[in-house]
Formats: sequence, structure tokens, C-alpha cells
Amino acid sequence: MKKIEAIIKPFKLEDVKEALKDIGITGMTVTEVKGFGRQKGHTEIYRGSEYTVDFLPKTKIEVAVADSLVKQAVELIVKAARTGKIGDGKVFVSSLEDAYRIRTDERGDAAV
Amino acid sequence: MKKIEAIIKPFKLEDVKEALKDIGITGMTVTEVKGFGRQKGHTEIYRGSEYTVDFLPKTKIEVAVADSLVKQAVELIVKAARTGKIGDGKVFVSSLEDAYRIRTDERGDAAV
Amino acid sequence: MKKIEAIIKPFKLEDVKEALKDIGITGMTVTEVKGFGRQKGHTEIYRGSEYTVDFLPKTKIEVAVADSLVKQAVELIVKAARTGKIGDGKVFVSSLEDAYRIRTDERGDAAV
Amino acid sequence: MKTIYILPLVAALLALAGLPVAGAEAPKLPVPTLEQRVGDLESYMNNAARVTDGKAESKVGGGGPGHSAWMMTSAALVLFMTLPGLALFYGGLVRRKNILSLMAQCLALAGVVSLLWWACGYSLTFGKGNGWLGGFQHAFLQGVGSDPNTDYGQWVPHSLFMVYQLMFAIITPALTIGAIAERMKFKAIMLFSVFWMFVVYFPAAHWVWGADGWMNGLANDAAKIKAIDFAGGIVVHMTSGWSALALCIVLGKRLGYGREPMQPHSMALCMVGTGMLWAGWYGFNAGSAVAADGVAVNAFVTTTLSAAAGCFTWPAIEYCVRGTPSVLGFCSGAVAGLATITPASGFVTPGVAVLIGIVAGAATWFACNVIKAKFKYDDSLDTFGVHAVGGTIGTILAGVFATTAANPNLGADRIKAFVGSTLWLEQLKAGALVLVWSVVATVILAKLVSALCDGLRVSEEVETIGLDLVEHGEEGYHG
Amino acid sequence: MKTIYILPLVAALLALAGLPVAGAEAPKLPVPTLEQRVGDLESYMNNAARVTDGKAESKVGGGGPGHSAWMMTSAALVLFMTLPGLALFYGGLVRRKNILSLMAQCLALAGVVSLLWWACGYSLTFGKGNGWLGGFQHAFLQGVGSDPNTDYGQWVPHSLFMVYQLMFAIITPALTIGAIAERMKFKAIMLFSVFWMFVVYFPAAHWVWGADGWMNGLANDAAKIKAIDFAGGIVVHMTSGWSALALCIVLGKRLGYGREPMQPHSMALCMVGTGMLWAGWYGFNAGSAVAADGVAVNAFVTTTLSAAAGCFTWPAIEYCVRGTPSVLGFCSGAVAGLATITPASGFVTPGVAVLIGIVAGAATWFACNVIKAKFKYDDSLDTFGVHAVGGTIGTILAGVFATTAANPNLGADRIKAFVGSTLWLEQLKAGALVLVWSVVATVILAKLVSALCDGLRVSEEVETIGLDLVEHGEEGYHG
Amino acid sequence: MKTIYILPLVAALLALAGLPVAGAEAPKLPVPTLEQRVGDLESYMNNAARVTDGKAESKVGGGGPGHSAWMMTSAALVLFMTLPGLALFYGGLVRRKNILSLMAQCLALAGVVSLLWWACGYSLTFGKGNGWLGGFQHAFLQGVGSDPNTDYGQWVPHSLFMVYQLMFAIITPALTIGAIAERMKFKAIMLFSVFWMFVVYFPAAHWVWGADGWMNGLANDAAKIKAIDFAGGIVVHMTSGWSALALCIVLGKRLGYGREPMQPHSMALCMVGTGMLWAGWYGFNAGSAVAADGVAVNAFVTTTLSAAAGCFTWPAIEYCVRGTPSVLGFCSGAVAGLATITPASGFVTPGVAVLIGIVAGAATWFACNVIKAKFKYDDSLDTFGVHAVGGTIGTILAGVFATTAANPNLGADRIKAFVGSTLWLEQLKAGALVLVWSVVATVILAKLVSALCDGLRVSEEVETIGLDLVEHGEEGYHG
Ligand SMILES: Nc1ncnc2c1ncn2[C@@H]1O[C@H](COP(=O)(O)OP(=O)(O)O)[C@@H](O)[C@H]1O
Ligand SMILES: Nc1ncnc2c1ncn2[C@@H]1O[C@H](COP(=O)(O)OP(=O)(O)O)[C@@H](O)[C@H]1O
Ligand SMILES: Nc1ncnc2c1ncn2[C@@H]1O[C@H](COP(=O)(O)OP(=O)(O)O)[C@@H](O)[C@H]1O
Repeated sequence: MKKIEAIIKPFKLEDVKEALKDIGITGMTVTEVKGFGRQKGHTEIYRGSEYTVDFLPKTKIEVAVADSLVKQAVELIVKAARTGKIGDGKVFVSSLEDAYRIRTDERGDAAV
Repeated sequence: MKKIEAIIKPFKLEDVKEALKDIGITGMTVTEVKGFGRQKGHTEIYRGSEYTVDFLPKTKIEVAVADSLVKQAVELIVKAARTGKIGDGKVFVSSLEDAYRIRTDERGDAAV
Repeated sequence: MKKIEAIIKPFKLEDVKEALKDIGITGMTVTEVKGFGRQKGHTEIYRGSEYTVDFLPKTKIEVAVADSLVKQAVELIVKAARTGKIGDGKVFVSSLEDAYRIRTDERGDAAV
Repeated sequence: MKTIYILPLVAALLALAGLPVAGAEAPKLPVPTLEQRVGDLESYMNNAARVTDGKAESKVGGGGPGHSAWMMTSAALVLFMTLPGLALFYGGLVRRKNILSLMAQCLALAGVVSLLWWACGYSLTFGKGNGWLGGFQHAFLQGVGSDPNTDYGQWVPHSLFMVYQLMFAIITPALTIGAIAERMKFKAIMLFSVFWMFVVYFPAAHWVWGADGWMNGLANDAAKIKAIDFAGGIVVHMTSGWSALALCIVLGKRLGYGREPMQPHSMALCMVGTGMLWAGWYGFNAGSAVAADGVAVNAFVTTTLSAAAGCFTWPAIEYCVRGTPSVLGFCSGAVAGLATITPASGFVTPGVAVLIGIVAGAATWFACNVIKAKFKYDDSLDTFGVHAVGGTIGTILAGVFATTAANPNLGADRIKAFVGSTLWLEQLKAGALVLVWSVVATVILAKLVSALCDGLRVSEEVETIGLDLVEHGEEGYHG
Repeated sequence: MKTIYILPLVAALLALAGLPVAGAEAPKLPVPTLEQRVGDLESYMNNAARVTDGKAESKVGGGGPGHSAWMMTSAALVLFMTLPGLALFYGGLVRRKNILSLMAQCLALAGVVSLLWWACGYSLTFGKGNGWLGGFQHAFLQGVGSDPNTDYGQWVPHSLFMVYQLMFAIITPALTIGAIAERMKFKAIMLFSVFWMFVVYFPAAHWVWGADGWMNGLANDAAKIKAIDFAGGIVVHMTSGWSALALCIVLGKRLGYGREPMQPHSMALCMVGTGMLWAGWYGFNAGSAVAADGVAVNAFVTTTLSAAAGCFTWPAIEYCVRGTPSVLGFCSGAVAGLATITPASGFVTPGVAVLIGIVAGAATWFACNVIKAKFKYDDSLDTFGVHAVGGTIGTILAGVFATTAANPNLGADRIKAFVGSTLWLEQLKAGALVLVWSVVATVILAKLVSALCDGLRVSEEVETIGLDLVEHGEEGYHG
Repeated sequence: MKTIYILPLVAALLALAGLPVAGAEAPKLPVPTLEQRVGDLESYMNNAARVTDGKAESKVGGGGPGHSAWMMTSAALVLFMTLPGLALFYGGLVRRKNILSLMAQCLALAGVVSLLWWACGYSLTFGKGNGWLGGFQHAFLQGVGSDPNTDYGQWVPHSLFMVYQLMFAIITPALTIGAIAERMKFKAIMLFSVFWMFVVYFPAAHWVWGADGWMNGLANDAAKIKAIDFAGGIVVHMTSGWSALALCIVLGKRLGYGREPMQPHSMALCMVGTGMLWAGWYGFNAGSAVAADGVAVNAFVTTTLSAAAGCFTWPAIEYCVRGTPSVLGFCSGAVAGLATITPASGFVTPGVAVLIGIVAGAATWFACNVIKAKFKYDDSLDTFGVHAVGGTIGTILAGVFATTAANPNLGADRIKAFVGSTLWLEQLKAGALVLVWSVVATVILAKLVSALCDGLRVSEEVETIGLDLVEHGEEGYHG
């Protein structure tokens, strides 16, 4: 089992979700995060005080998938999330040692 | 050292926290997340526009524990978080290479 | 490649970001989290109802770095985030199997 | 069941058919003398009865502009107290997942109670009938036009008095919902409220305020109990507050009450609501003079001072007891000061108002912090602790401190012997009776509604998810 | 382009130069008799013309305090409807990233329209000219002082009438922005609005309300169309609502409309705005009597009942159709009831108001839920669905139900033959003409502004990021 | 220390003992003639002195309904400016962790200042004493009843004038807290404010507005400085604004000022507060006529135009300088326009108001953007930049542009020679003196309070965590 973490532009969430659904991945966990990277932030001025907001709103998707699906899933995510403009985000893959479904005590691949 | 990540129903947080306390785990980090899975979302209608909200509010708990405690901790979490209804969530276990306590420079198991 | 996760006090974020910038790490993802640990929370009383708020606002920083940078990065984070008071937080290191830059299809160390 | 929505439509059509029928032509009165005409104008200034009354045809028709101006303003202010004042005050105090349910309830009550009021509520409350209930002569506002109803206001159009009183009829049941917030079915609340208006509000308001009400010591010579209630200590705060206590006990506690955190999700919005309530309360209290006269102004002053004293006292106690004065403390104290002065506002002097405000702040603090903790009922937003306690104390203190120096109407023969003497006892009697009536009626109605709605409470699951999403299909905040 | 900001400064200086010139001394009138003096005072009470008019020098100058009190209150209430009422009502309904853009637009319109009104808008609208447009005699408020302009109000200072009407001129274009929310350039909105005021609002308001307006059936003997519009069904809601429809079609849909979720980011704030609109609407409707008289009070009552009936009907339909009455339903219904009664509020009886409110709730529900879905235009916040539909229906129903029982002015020779007979046809004619005028003008102005601003819409990127950040350099919420 | 909470209770009891003692019976006046009676009524209409004064017993007692209606409305509006208007305007601008601290401060000031006002504040300010301070004759509101105090208003009950002025006494110290937001101890703020009321507000208000104030050019023949201040340019905005500057410098900057982001946590709420301030300001300015007369109406108009011009100018400058007009710009400009017209509102013509609004917007923009950046003081929410700068400019411009065309009272012998001539110099003198007095007093009081409270500032840790949690035990938002 692997965990795929993808940091994407928020408005791409629907697209990524749909893409993953197509290969039968119907579980994921999503977090609102703020990203810092090459994409420049913006400046807000309030009565003369200037604030550079470096952190941009991003969405983090976490999906646990069976090893067999990883490659396909990553490809689909990359494709669905791409706009081609700076700030599109990253996908990270790491390994999971185990997984449990709380409701049923199922374990491992059956649980994700 | 392992990292346990549990996605649970938000109102179960207190119970899980208490359960972990019982085996001496007093550190954890909690994030508000949104989950997508078998549990169906709901539909909101605003003046004729219908929105399906697929993502449900969930709570993610992250706990770093010494290897020896993992099994027990996972069991406790699963027990405390279970309602038996769809959407109870998942527990993922992965391995941590290292840990540091910022305040004291402690490292490894001592740091968690 | 490794993933460094640091849980820090929120007002230390700027300092940590600056510190990492100095060694050329210009990408990171930040999440608002709530932490539970040795640092005591506080009590809020509303018309006689007392609520103990155990969870304190913390900030989680996630940075993917090439293996070569890990040690230095962790040290800098620890230094920048330290106040010496309880609740300063933790740094966790785990291994990443792969990374992709969505925009360019770059992979591995080139992607972070 | 859904066919009930047809009813108001039908009623409206019926009412249309019954457009104002010109009454039997009254005998023509003589033309007024110049002296009488000036007298009428002076009466307007003094908010007194017309000197032409029965003697000549007045040259000035309808209400008087200054009084009408103030009463329209007051009516708007009291509406503003509910929408959005109370909706915010209550909405800020509940958990995020339930804010809209409180707002929906306030809005729905504004809609439904207005229609009831128009159909027969006003008539049953302020129409003449017997000591116990008014008649149907003003059903569908028949005969409620721009001429003053001098039973209730010398220089304010009858219809203005009617709409002003409507605003009170709206806010009273809306106060009650604070006690049962976060767990009662919307349908059950609405059904309960409609019944409650007929069984508690219309009667009780008639008893105390109706021209022939049997507790209306101020205006009814034949009143059995010589009670006074300037702006609704008995009629508004005691009825709603004591009913709230009964209802929240019948209903039971919220899931996880006392175990899970249930902090106000937005003290900031709650404070905004408080400010609106305070400002709106000027319409409530000073407006209850039904004129822009000296009594109104005195009520304005006493309202301010009592609110301020309450707003000082509650957090001062907090400061002594736990070291930090809280915003909820300031807000609660202010509202307590406002609720408590309400029955007394037009009857007491400013110095007394300060005293009442201090007592209000202390007593409601005690009720919400000590009594509630001891008896462990779940009065979610302290409708009982603030409104019933405040309203009850204010009702009695009004009896103790009322003085003709503040309100010349207390000098009328029917009441003056009581003022400064046993008036407080009359207040106690009236208050106790209304209290018992409210509690008993609430318990019975709750059982009835429970039978009709298959239980009063939402399911555990709905309570966990939140009323907003399940009962209203929306969320308070997104993104 | 930026030099346009110099203009108001220059204008202000010019206006300073033109400080009130004492007019040619009018011939001295005789001292009034005691009878006449009392008559004047009685006229004040009755909101009638002075008996000294042309006969003697009145001893009472300027307006009358009661009427002025109400009209100042009303003006403040109508301002409050826009700032912050409408800003919240609309701001709560958009996505989080765009709340400030709506607020900026409301604020900017308040600023710019006030300056236009001062410079020439008031004069063009309410000055005498011809049936189509007023003149420039009141440019820079020349001759607009504390003496009443008896064309518009017997006992209210001319300048008070002027500033009261300003508040209507502010809110009208502000209503329009609801339809084009979340996608139009700020600069384009402002430019469009300025043009629109000159081409649509000033003329249309003059036609219907100007003393010599060609559609002013109530006050102008020479009116070609005998239309009535108490508080702005045609002038405010139809102009803004139909223009809104045209503009949102010209503009096109929001990116992702119908695909991405676009829920209200804060129904709670939207509800707060609704409460403010409701309370403020009393100034809007009852204030339109330009006096604190019986007509005002009747408008107050009808406004309340229609709002309540709308607030009941819309969610009742929701309850029947989908099982859950929503807060947005309550709010929409209330606003629909308010918008629909507006033209009729001072002309119909309370029972009719209930009927109008029910029709309003049902019709606007249908427009927003069925028609919009069918024709697939993106009227973001339903300005068309609520205001145009409500205003149009109200305009016609005002014609059907207007009665001298509610408003004695309908008994004037110039109009009485129509009342209760073919008045609705006059309403239809006036409404249709204004509708067509608004739509055509909007389309042309949109093209013009598009040319001047290099397109009406923000870029896709800006629309994605949100208008707040890009157009105003701020975010609605932080942290 | 905590025993101080007993004091108001004792005071209240004392005051009770001192219930209105009937004064020595005045010699009985003759019955008025019909002519005199009509004259009295006409005086009411004209807001003039009674013709029966000293000649006959007036048949109309107390105030006049129209004027009282407006003044009650105005008082409610000014209260609404603070609660919740200013609390939101300021609360929205601070960081999320400090919103409640601003709200608590506003509420606490409303509570405490009301009690001070009742005990002796009103008496010291508006009672007769000498040019420097009033007396104690009205302590505990003795002698403040429903008869007008003709020094301050011909047709408004004395107690209404008193409570109206209370609202000014509340908002003035509340304005100051904007400058020291997010870092001063609650206890220190309260102590400072109480002292400040006695040392700055009561005296300065007496100087400028007291019937025998030595700077009251408008009403006091014996005034040394012939200053005018319609609604509080000197008394409210200069005292609070300059004190705010002094206090924020004494206090020092917020931790991380200029380094860490300190954006408004909710521009949306700030804008809501702005709308409330704007609407409430009509009570502030037009209410300062203490009547619903032509002067009030003119003030209403000038207030509107100046607010609009400010609301246009500030964002227009932003647009020129940085390309994006911001909501904070609109809000700041509007408030600047309102603050600046305040002293002039009842004295100048509408055209001048536009000019003043433009100057206001530009000058305060400059103060907040350029001056503050240059001198690097941390005036957190720009109380100095907006209120002191606006109030000072308005005070001087009132002197330049005041005209009897706008306000006949300027034609009184005591002042008319100055009007249109050297009045601005009197304004300058009065303004400068009050400025110096405020700054010096603030610095001394700050030292004193610092000694009493063990420092003025919260600890670094508390400042980091946020005042809400530590000082009030609550959080603004949950979940
Ligand atoms: N080394 C990193 N570790 C964790 N997250 C990163 C890292 N680098 C970038 N990110 C995340 O990816 C987002 C996009 O990165 P950015 O450099 O702006 O553009 P791009 O993805 O086009 O290279 C960032 O906002 C941040 O959330
Ligand atoms: N493959 C997955 N990867 C990450 N999170 C998941 C995955 N599947 C489910 N989840 C998380 O677990 C939650 C519960 O899953 P769901 O399928 O609804 O019910 P159940 O846990 O009963 O199977 C989801 O809301 C989501 O947050
Ligand atoms: N075992 C753990 N797993 C995950 N997060 C932890 C763990 N222990 C502590 N934390 C995080 O670190 C934060 C600081 O820990 P705490 O025990 O309060 O102080 P210190 O870091 O000084 O030991 C906590 O608020 C929590 O977010």
C-alpha cells in the first residue's frame, strides 16, 4: 500500500476527484493548506501597511491505494491537476505499513 | 517509531483522545479535513441550484508512537472511533525515520 | 528524498520559512492544526459552563527535501522554532518514495 | 398536512371580501370653536384626550405626526430586535452547525405570528371581550384604521398600535427558542409556537394589557388584580422565560451536554446581536408609552441606565470570581438589565433604574451560573436564566418602586392607593398566576405537539450532524 | 482618465460660488388671523396644504417637526438598507473570495450617486422640466432649502425630501449588481452605473414621480399614462431588476456555473442583511408618504404583512417540494414580499397586502427555481428573479387593488375614474414602457462600457482567484 | 480594589433617598390668552422659545412630540454607533485573536460611562458652574426631568437631552481605544478612561458646549473664545484622536509591528460597522440640532454629502496611486468624511459639505499612509489619522465656511461679527487649547495608570496569544 499526497490548486479538486473515480478510487481525504513555492504571492496594503502574502491557498489530497494502482493514480492526478502555470503543485508518494477500516476491522488493501 | 494517522468522525475526537491517554500517549496533532468515501454526502439547494456536497467533515489525528505501542494504540483508536455506521474512517500506519523535540533537542522515541 | 514534518508554534512560521530559504529550500506546505501534548490548554467559561480546551493552535510545515539537505534543514527548523518553553513542538522525518512536479512532469529530487 | 398552506390564502381572500364596511353613520357633531381647536392641538402636544371629544368635530384627524413618527420608529426597532438582533444573539451562541436553525426559527415566527395577528391574534388580545380574552371584532383587522383607539393611545393610529404590538407578539415566542436550541424539530417548534400563542400569549397579554383585562390595574377600573407592566415583564419575559424552562426540561438535555464542548461558535456575532437588542429596546420600552411624551423619555432614560448597570455588574462579578470579565458577561448583563427594567421602565425614576440594573446583573448571573449548575437543566442559551429571572424580578420591583413622579397615570383613582404601598403584592399575584399558567400550558402543549410530530426532538444523528444541514438543507458558512 | 477625479472638486468650488442667492423679494403677505394660524397648525397635523397659502404670511416656517422626524428617520433607514443591509445580503450569498467586491460596489455607488445627485441628479429627476426630464434649476441643490417643496411634501423641508430620495437613487443601481456578481470589472460597473443613472434612473423616476412626469397619474393632471407607484415598484425594482437581467445575459455566466459549487459563503451574514433590509424597508415604504400620517402608517402595516406572507410562502413551497424550508427561502420570500408590496404599499388595505405577499413568495420562488433553470441565464443573486418579478407583479396588483379607503389621494379628479377600474392597465402600460426602456438602454450602455473598459468581465484568472484580491487588493477574512 | 464594585450600589441607594424634591413653589402665572396659546404651538413648530415664557402658564407641558421623537431616535442611533457599530468597525480591523477585546472595551465603556454620567458626569458637563466646569446641581440627575432645559433645547425634555449627550460621552473614549488596540491591559484601559472622562471629556465638553462654557461662542455671551462646534469636532474627535496619538506613543508599538502581518481579520465585519456608523451618524449630527427643525435637516444633508465625498475621495486616491480602490479605503474615507463634517454639519451649506468631504478623504489618507509611515508610531486602527486629523480640519473649516444661511443662530449678536470673518481663528484657538490639554492630560494619566496597574501593556506572551483568551477567557470564533 502506498500513500499518495498531492498538493494542487483548489479549483482543480473536482477534476482530480472525478479522474480518480474513473479507476475506482473512491476514498480520499482532503485538507486545506497553504503553499509556499515558486509561485509568487500577492501584496495587500491596508492604510499604508503593506503585507506580502507569500502563502497561497492550496488543497492537499491524501489517498491510500494498493501498490498496483499507484502509477495510474499518480498519472491521472498529474493530468487532471495540470494547468501548465506555475504553482500547479506536487505529488508525493510514500509507503504505508498498514491500514484499517474502523467500521469493520478490515485491514490492508481491503481497508482502503 | 511509527506514525499513526487516523481519519475519524469529528465527534469521536474526545473519546479517542481519552483512550490514548489511558496508555500514556499524551501527544497528538489534529487536523480538520474533509473526507470522501462510501459514506454519501448531502445535497444543498440554493434557489434552484443544487449542489452535491461529497466531502464530509472528518478529523485527522496524527500520533507518533514508539514501535512497541503501535498495535495497542491502533486497537484503541479503532475501538474508540467505531460507531458501526458507514463513514467511520481509516487508520494508516507508516514508519518514521526520526523525531525531534524542538524544545530540548531530544531525539527518537524520547521525543514523541 | 525525505519528508520533514514540523509542528511548531504559529507565530514562528515566518522565522522558520526564512531559515529554510537561506539554504535554498523555497517550497513548503503549511497546515493549521491543533496540538495536544504536555503544554496545558486553557479553560473557557461561558455562563457557568466550563470548557477545557486541550487543543492548542499549532502550525504544521511539510517540506520534501533531497536526502542531502535533511540534516541541515532539521537543524535550522529546530533552531528557528525554539522558544525554550513547553509546547515548542516536534519534527518528524520520514522517507518519500517519489515526487512529481505537476506542471512539468519532473520527478524525484528535481521536483521538490 | 401540507394542505395547511392553503389556509392563509383562503383567509386572505375572505378578508378581501370583507373590506372596511362603513359603519353606521355617527351623529354629526357641531363645528369646534377656536378655543376647542387650540385645545385639540394642545392635547396632541400633551398626549391627552381631545377636548373636542363628544363635544365637537375635531379638525385634526387620525394620529398626531410626532407621536406617529416615534411609534413607527419604535415598531421598526422592535422588529429589528428579532430580525436580525435576536437571531444573531442566539445564533452566535450555538455551535456552528446550528446557527441557521435559530435564524430560520426567528424568521418563521416573524412570518407566522404576523399572519396569526392579522387573522385574529390582535383581536383576541386587544379587542374587547371579557377579562380573559378579547373578541373577534378586529379579526382580519376589521375596524383597525388610522383613527386612534383611545383605549391604547390618544394620538397614534389604531393600526399603528396594532403593528407595534405585533412586533412584541413576534419576539416573545422567539425568546423561548433559546432554551431549546440545538435539538428540537423545526416542525415541532412551529406547531408548539402557534398553539402557545393562542393558549399563553394572546390571553396573558389580554389579561395585563387589554382594556378590559382582569389584571390591567393601570387602565381597567374593574381589574381584579391591580398589576402594572409597562413594556412586558409579565407579558413578554415571564411568559417566554418560564415556558422556556418548562419546555427545556420536558425536552431533555442536548446530547453530550456537560461533556462535550459547546462553546458559542461566534461570540463576535453574539455581541453584534446584543448591540442591536440594546438599541432596539428603546423602541420596546420607550415605545410602550405609545407616544413621544415625557413618559416615553423617562422610559428611555431608565432603560439606558439599567442596561448600563447590568452591563457593569455581571462582568464585575466575573472579575471578582474568576478574574476575567467576559464579553458574554457584558452581553448577558446588558440584556438582563434591559429585560428587568422592562416592566418598570415607564414607572420608576432613573436612580431606581440603576439599582434595578445592578440587581438584574447579579441575579441573572446567579441564575445562569449557580442555579443552572445545581439543577442541571439544559437551558441552552439561558432564556430562563435571563428573561424569566429578569422579568420576574423586574415585575416585583416595578411594584415596589413605581411612582407618580415618573408616570402621572399612576395617579388615577383605580390604582393610586396601591402605588408605593401594596402594589408589589398585586405584581406578585399577577406574576405568579401567569407563571403557573405558562408552565402548565407549556407542558400540556409539549405533550400534544410531541404526539403530533412523532416526538419533539430530532434524532441523535441529526443532532450530531447539526440542524442546519438536515432540517434546512444548508450550512451557515462555506469555504 | 484619472483626471476625472478632479471634476467633483471643481464642481464643489463652482457650487460654492453659487451660494444661495436671495431670490427676488416676494410681495409681502398680510399678517394671518388667529383662525388662519390655528388652521396652519391643523394642516400640519393633517399633512394638508397651509390655509395661509397665498392668503397670509404663515407664522410657522419650514417643515413640521413630526413629519421631519419621521422623514429623517426614514432617510437614515433607507441608507442603512444599502450600507450595510444590501451589502450583507448580497455579500453573504457570494463565494468567500468575492464578498468584498460586493461591499466595494455598494460603497462606491453610495459615494458616486450622492455626488451625481447633488450636482444635477436631483434636479433632473424632481426639478420641473417637461414630462420626460426635469430641468437644471436645482443643480448643486440651488433652491433646495428648508422650505417645503409642496409638489412633493407639504410639511417636509425640500432638502429633506431631496436627501430622502437620494437614498433611493443609491440603492437602485446597487440592486442591479446582484445579477452580475462575481465576474464584472469594478471599473466597468461604476462606469455603467453612472451612465445608467442618467439614461434610466433619472428619466424613469421623473416620468413616474416628477411633478410634471408624463406617467405620474397621482399628481400630474397632464399625465399621459395614469400610473401610480407608491415607493418604487417601477422606478426602483423594475428598472434595476430588468436591467439586471439584460446585463447578466450580455455578460454571460460565471466560470463553472452549473458545474462547480457556488454556495453562499455565509448564509448567516445574508440573513443579517435580510433583517436590515426588512427594518429599513419601513423607511422605504412608509417614508414614501413624505409625512408621518395615516398613509404612512397604512404603508407600514401593509409592508409588514406582505413581508411576513412572503416569508411564509416561499419556505412553505420548499417544504412541500423538497421537505426542508431553508433560511435562504425565508430570506428570499421576505425580500420578495417587501419588493412586491412596494408600489402598492400606500394604496392597498392590509388584507390585500397578505394576498400580495403570498403571490410574491410564490411567483419569485417560481422565477428563481423554475424559470432560471429553464432559460439558464446566470442571474447570480436573483436580482431579476426577486426584484424584477416582484416589482412587476406589485405594479400590476397595485393597479388592481388600489383604493381610496387606503389612500385618500386616489380620490383626486385626475385619477379617481381609473381606481378600481382600468388602473391596472395604466400600470401595465407604464411598467411595459419602463421595462423596454431599461432593457434596451442597458444593452446599449453595456456595449459602450465594454468598449471603454476593454471588456466588461475580469479575466478568467481573476475570476478564479476572486475579485477581492485582484480588484481591491484585500481579502474578506484572514486567519 | 475589588470593593470598588460596591460603590455604584451605594450611590444608587443614596440617589434613591434623594428622589426629586419638589422645588420651592414658583409664583403662579396668569392663564394664557388664546393668542399666547397659539403662539406656544407655533413656537413648537419653529423650535423657538415659548411666547408664554414668564408671561403666562403654558398649556403645553414638557417637550414637543416631533422634536422628542427625533431626539429619542437620535439617541438610539448614537448608542448604535458604539454598540455594535464601532465595536465591529474596530473589531473587524484587528487580528482574529483580539476581536473580543475591542468589543469588551466598547461594552465596558457603555456601562461605566453611563454610571459616571448619571452620578455626576452630566452635571459637571452641562450643569452651570463656571467657564471651566459645571456644578453638582444635577448629580444623580437631580432636576433633570421632562421639562426642557431651555439652555440646550426649547422643546426637548431635559432628561432626553441628558441621555442623548450620554451617548456622545460613551463613544468618545471608545474612539480612543482604536489607537492602542491589541496590546493594552483591559484594567488599564478602564482606569485610564475613567480618569480621562473627568480630566478631559467633562471639562472640554463644558468649555465648548456648556451654557457657561468659556469657549462656547454660540450660546455664551461671556465666552472668551468664540468657538463653535456643532456635533463634536473639538469635543469628540479632537479630544479622543489626539489623546489616542499620545497614548499609543506612550504605549509603544505592537510586538512585531511592521514585521509580522497584521491584516484586518475581517474586512467584511469592518464594513458592516462602517455602514452602522454612517447611519448612526445622522443621529450624531442631525440630532445635535436638539430638534427636528431646519438646522437638523441641513445637518442631515451635509453629513450625507461629506460622507459620500470622503467615501469617493480616499479610494480614488488609492486608484491613482496603486490601481485598486480597497474596501478599507471606502470605509476609511466615509468615516473621515463623517468625522470631518461633524463640527461643521449644522453651520455650512451642502456645497461646502462636498468640499469638506473631499478634503477629509485626502487629508486622512495622507495622515494614515504617509505621516504614519514617516513617524512610525503604531496608531493601530488610525484613530489619530482619521478622527484627530478629520476633527481638527473640520473644526477649522467650520470657522471658514459657517454661514447664517445654514444656521440662523449664527446671527446672534455674540457671534455674528466673527462669522465669515475671523471665526476660523477662534476655532484654531479653541482647537489648539483642547489639543494641548488632551495630550498633556493623557500623558500624565498614562503614567499614573501605569503605576496603578503595574504597567499599561499586557505581557509579551499575552500579546502573542491574544487578548481575548487571556483577558476575557473567550475566543471570538470556534469551530
Ligand atoms: N519542497 C516542497 N515540499 C512540500 N511542498 C512543496 C514543496 N515545494 C512546493 N510545494 C508545494 O507545491 C506548491 C506549488 O509549488 P510552486 O513552486 O509554487 O510551483 P510548481 O509546482 O509549479 O513548481 C507550493 O505552493 C507548495 O504547497
Ligand atoms: N483510500 C483512502 N485514502 C485516504 N482516505 C480515505 C480513503 N478511503 C477513505 N478515506 C477516508 O475515510 C473516510 C471514511 O471512509 P468511507 O468510505 O466513507 O467509510 P468507511 O470508513 O466506513 O469505509 C473518508 O471520508 C475519507 O476521509
Ligand atoms: N506523539 C506525538 N505525535 C504527534 N504530534 C505530537 C506528539 N507529541 C506532541 N505532538 C505535537 O507537538 C506539540 C507540542 O508538544 P508538547 O508536548 O505540548 O510540548 P513539547 O514539544 O515542548 O514537548 C503538540 O501540541 C502536538 O501538536
